[in-house]
Amino acid sequence: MTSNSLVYLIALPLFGSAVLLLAGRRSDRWGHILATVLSGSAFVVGLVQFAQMLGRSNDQRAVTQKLFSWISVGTFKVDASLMLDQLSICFVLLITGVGTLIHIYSIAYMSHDLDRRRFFAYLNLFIAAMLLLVLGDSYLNLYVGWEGVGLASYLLIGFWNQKPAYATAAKKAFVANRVGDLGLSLAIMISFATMGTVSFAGVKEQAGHASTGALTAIGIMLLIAATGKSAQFPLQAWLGDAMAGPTPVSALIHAATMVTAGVYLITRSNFIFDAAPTAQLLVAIIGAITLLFGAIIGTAKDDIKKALAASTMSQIGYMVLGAGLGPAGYAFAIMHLLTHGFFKAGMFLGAGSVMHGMDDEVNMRRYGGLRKFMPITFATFGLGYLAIIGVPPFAGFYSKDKIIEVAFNAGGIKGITLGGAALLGAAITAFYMTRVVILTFAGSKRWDDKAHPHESPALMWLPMVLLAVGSVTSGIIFTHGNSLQNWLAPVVATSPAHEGELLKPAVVSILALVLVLAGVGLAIMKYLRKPVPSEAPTDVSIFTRIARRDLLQDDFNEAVFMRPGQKLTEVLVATDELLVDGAVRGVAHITQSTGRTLGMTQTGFVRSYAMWILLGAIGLLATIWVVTL
Amino acid sequence: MKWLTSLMLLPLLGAVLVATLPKAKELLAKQLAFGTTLVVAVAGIAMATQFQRDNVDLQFAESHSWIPTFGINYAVGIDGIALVLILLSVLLAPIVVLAGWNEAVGGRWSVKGFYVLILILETMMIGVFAASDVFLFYVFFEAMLIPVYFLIGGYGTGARAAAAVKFLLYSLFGGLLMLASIIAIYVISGEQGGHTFDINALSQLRLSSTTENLLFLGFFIAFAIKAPLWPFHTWLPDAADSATPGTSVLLLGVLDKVGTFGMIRYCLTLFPHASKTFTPVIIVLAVISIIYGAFLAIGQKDFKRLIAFTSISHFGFITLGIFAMTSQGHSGATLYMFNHGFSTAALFLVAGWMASRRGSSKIADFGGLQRITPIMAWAFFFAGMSSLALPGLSSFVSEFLVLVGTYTRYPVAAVISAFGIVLAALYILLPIQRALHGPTTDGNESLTDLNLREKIAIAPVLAVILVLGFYPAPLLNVINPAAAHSIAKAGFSDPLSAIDSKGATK
Amino acid sequence: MMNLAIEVSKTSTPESVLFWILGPACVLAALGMVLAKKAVHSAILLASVMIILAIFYIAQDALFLGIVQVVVYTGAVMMLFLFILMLVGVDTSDSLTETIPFLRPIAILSALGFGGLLITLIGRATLGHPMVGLTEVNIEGNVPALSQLLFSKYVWAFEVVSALLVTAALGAMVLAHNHRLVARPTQRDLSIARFRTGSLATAAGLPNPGVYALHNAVDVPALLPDGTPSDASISAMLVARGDVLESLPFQLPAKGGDE
Amino acid sequence: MNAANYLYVSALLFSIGAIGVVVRRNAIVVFMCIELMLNASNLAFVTFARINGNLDGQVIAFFTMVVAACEVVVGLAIIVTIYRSRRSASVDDASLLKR
Repeated sequence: MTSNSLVYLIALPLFGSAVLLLAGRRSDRWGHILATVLSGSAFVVGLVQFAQMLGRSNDQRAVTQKLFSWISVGTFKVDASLMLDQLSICFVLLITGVGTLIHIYSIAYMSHDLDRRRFFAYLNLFIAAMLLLVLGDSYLNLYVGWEGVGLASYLLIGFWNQKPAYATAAKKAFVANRVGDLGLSLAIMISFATMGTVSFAGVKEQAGHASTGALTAIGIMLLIAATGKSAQFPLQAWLGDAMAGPTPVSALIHAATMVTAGVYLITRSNFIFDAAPTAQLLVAIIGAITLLFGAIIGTAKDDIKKALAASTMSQIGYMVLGAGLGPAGYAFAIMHLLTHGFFKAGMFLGAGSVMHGMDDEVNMRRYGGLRKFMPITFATFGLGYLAIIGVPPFAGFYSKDKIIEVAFNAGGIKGITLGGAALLGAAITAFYMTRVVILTFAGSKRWDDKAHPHESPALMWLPMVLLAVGSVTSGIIFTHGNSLQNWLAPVVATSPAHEGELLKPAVVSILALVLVLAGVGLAIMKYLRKPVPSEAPTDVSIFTRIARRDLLQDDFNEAVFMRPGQKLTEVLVATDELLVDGAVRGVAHITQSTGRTLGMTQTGFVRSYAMWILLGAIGLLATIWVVTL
Repeated sequence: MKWLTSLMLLPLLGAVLVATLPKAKELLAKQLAFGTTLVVAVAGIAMATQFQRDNVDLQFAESHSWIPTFGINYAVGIDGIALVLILLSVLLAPIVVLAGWNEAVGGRWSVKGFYVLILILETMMIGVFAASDVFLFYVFFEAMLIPVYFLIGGYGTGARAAAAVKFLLYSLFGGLLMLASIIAIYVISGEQGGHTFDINALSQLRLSSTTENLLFLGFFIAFAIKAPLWPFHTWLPDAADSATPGTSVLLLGVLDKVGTFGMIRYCLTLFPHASKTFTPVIIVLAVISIIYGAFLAIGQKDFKRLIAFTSISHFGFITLGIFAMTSQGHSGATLYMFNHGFSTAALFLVAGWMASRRGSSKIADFGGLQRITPIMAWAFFFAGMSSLALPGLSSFVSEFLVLVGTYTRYPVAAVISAFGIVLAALYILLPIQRALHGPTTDGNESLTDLNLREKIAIAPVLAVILVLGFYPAPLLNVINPAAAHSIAKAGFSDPLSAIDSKGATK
Repeated sequence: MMNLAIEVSKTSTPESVLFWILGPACVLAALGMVLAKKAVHSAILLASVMIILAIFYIAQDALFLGIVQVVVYTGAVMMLFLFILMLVGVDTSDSLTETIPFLRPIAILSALGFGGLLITLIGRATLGHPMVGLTEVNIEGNVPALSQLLFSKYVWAFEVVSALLVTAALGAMVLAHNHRLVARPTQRDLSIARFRTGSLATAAGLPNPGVYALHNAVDVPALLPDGTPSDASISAMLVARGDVLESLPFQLPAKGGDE
Repeated sequence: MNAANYLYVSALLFSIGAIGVVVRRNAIVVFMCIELMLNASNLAFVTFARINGNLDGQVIAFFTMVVAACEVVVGLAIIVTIYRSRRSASVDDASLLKR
């Protein structure tokens, strides 16, 4: 099937971004409205596409649109071509839907910022790039969107770049993402070299013929790409700093959409991972490590946004784990991605709402008892909270429990380890999320009298409410009659491996719930029963300190990459100056000194010149003498 | 119609006109120079429309006997690769004149002298790409040095005299090595049926492998100095540091391309076997250039030197693409030459504006320009993104083609070079963070944003970068047949993908 | 290699006598020229070398050249040398200490080597034919034969050489012309200089020599009012020549008015 | 006697002249030595004319004389000029060729 309207999905927000950036200050008054309207129109286009798709039979649902031939050299042929299938449409609706809500939210949230227009331009640019990412029909098209969202993320993290720390955070995010991009570009190169094509369809077709080694290499490269974009171990360090951006950005880019691109990439490349078990196992391991890593960091953070960021990292760890479990897990990874999109975006917006009412204070130890002042925020945040810790029947329960269950059923030690990690993660998640809720909304007030907490305007709480509705209902919708699984079936092979089931779904659910309750209970004991100091206590165990330092991720990067890199740069600069250029200058110096030495024979005495002439004549004669001998 | 000769004569005519103006009429000299370059640009585009894409022979060919005693002809003719580079030259020239409207003021000589030199240089740039007679090429190759020498030495800043001499001596050294090779190949051609300098005739010679290797080295070292490839690069940062931004644009954007162009046109065509022999060495040098240039760019404290080192890294990519001997590599390298011209032009012009406003090109002297001069900051950011090959901008297409093309034949080199992608992010984002972001530092509060003239100058550059990023087909269509032809002439063909080759063996 | 002896037929006996007398004399004179301390001696010895060469020319059937050698070289050129010597100072002689290190031994050694190489080369050379002699060519006389060549084959060179001569003459004139390095001092400058530099005693001018009836007075110093003779009143040239007379003998006896 | 003997004399005179040019410092004597060298070559020319039986050698010797005369005129004028400004005829004093 082909369609002519796919391009509008991207073109609408791109147009908005271009208009706002080129028009400059002239569009200050109406820019945010234009951007929101365009984002909303893209959502409508997405809905129309979705409706049309529903009307077609299962194997007719994917549509494509070829725009033009982008790069064509020899056998390397890449079209600028879009493809909307069952997987993409999930993302399209998530991106445009949540994106539009966040546009609306931002109108109010950013109303006092002089550069609001620029903010909306970046948001629109992000929407366009993200849509290109999920709509591209080849790895190279995806790559354009992939780096495009990186750019938008960079611009938005550094939106207030007059603060040096924020500018550094933006740069850090871009560079970490570039390391991931390196993986993606290498994956593309390998796939072209082995399969002669870089389109999804082409690679899917050829994957069966390629060697396992090549496929494993591609898979690992794709995994590196995913770790960069989705803040997975070991490229996770940028996400916490990325909270420097305005809160709506954190909600949209660093919670709901962009950071999940890695999961999209792995799911989209299911045909590669299914054929390369080693790479697939690595994906699952990375997911398991990250979900624990993020969860542990989450327990130690006092900054509400950073705590949520750690939670995001951890939740994406679940998704990656799910995607790493193969056909059994893809659908649940995507399901968790979608539900997470709702509840995490909602919680971030809630956090933004809290900050809005608290004069941009982010330290949760200075909150407390806010539920009375911000009832709507509390309610929506609370629903999101229930969803993330996995309380039935909220969304997280369905998606997360499924992943845990599939992990356990992966078989053998692998299953037990991965499942155990996921289960442990669930408990920790319950603990730190409860901590967040308690510190923020419950307990006694710890803010000083200068703050006047108040509920946010309707433009802000309306999106929060809508997202909260999503957090409550989406799980039920997606699992009802395995709807999402069936929907995705043509794209990702979904074959729930029921044989050799280790634990029954019910057992997993109960286990998880028990652990979640334990986590919640522990948090209540620790933070609700005891007064919370408004300054973070310093006499804490070494583990807490390490957790507060983000498990030394920055220290590690600085010690292993940054400082040796700086040293290397210095050494190379000195080498270039002294050795390479020094060699050149040395030649010049030798020439000069030779000239000076030879110049000493030029005494200026005419008689010595005569002497040289005489010697020359002798030389000539001697030559003749010898030659005629 | 004799397109190429006309194209070469036009700027020369302009130069004569400007030269006859009285010294005091500076504005008129500028306008006349700008007008001339604009006319040449239009003529160049008109010529491009007449170009037949799928014809791999040299087009618009002319040949007149010049020095019959030695069989030297004034022979010109272009293929797709040369066409693209001529287009680059004629398009950049008016932009340089317009962007550097005031950069000749304060030079050692008169303002009109600057424009006379620029126009003469334009003639030579066209000539060097158009020449199809090896001797004529050599003449243009060396003669080009003269205007550049005076442009650096007469109108530059800082240690301009030293930089100009260093540039001249470096280039002359390479040029003389090449001259020795040219004479040798001329003599050999005399032994094998008639003295000639015609490139097509010379490529038919039968050479012993030792001779071929030596002659190849003579040409290659000249081009490696020009391109600059590590370790022949040290003249470039000094020259770029001292030259005016406009001169630097022409120097890095166009002149250095003569090196990489020469590798394709002369090294591969005349000495296919030696090219094959030396490929591993050259690939290693190219990879070193990429990584080394990037690291040094990160370590620079001055905008102009930084851009110079980024160029060294990019030239590494171009050389890598050429010697990967795949159609993707070749097309990518040629496209890269064009794109690098534009992205470096954008970087240098904006950096030049920043430096002339601030009175310094030290990165540390800037800070928080984003708030003070948003448009200038945006232009720099945009140019920087192009330099780090952001997808959607033109450099990405070429860089990726080079990497893909290299990977199919030399995976290790491609993988190492790919790390240049990460380093590029660092060397672009670090100066952006220091100069554009953060709080506004002392001395920057009163900087003015781009004026209308500067906006008009930079807009087409940025537009070209953006449009070619999404739609490189107009250039690729012209380049592809020529690139494929040059690979075929060098005796290579694209490696089959692993699966296809498996199928072939079955 | 081939036989290197020059196959030239013997010359006449008188000529060999002439050669064996004048040859060594010529070489000795040349050596003397180089070794002589005084330039004038060198010039005279060179002149004698040239005369001997003129005789050799005539002996070798080059009558015209021999005459020209005597007239132009020994006559004109050597006179020019002597003239310049007089101008520069006949008495100036070289100091014998060498200022440039090792120059003298190197020069002597290399000149010996040069001569040795040249002579051995001549000894080995061969023309491949016997000596022809000029009898046939000079059948109408040496001068007509030479002029035939000069005005036919070598006429272009001849004309060029004449232009060269004219140019050389002009050049010599230009060079010898005295360029004034500073402006010519005016009378005012001279009088200022007199008052500034000299003593006031001489500022008014030097005293005139004495005028006495008994002798040409220019060579007799004048008597100052106190009765002493003043050397300043006569030309220094006369003093140098020793042509100065005592003033006292010409002094009139003092009138003894007071006695 | 052999006509080549004249050539030997010529060689000797030439070498002696060469020594003089290098060793002597009085410019006028140096000039005389140069004249001696020219004369030596003239002798060789005349001798070769005789050996070869044509007058070309003599013509060349004639031209040499003319050129030598020109040279002497100009050279001596230069010596006079130098002497006038430096009060010396030593060639070592005129070492202005260096810088």
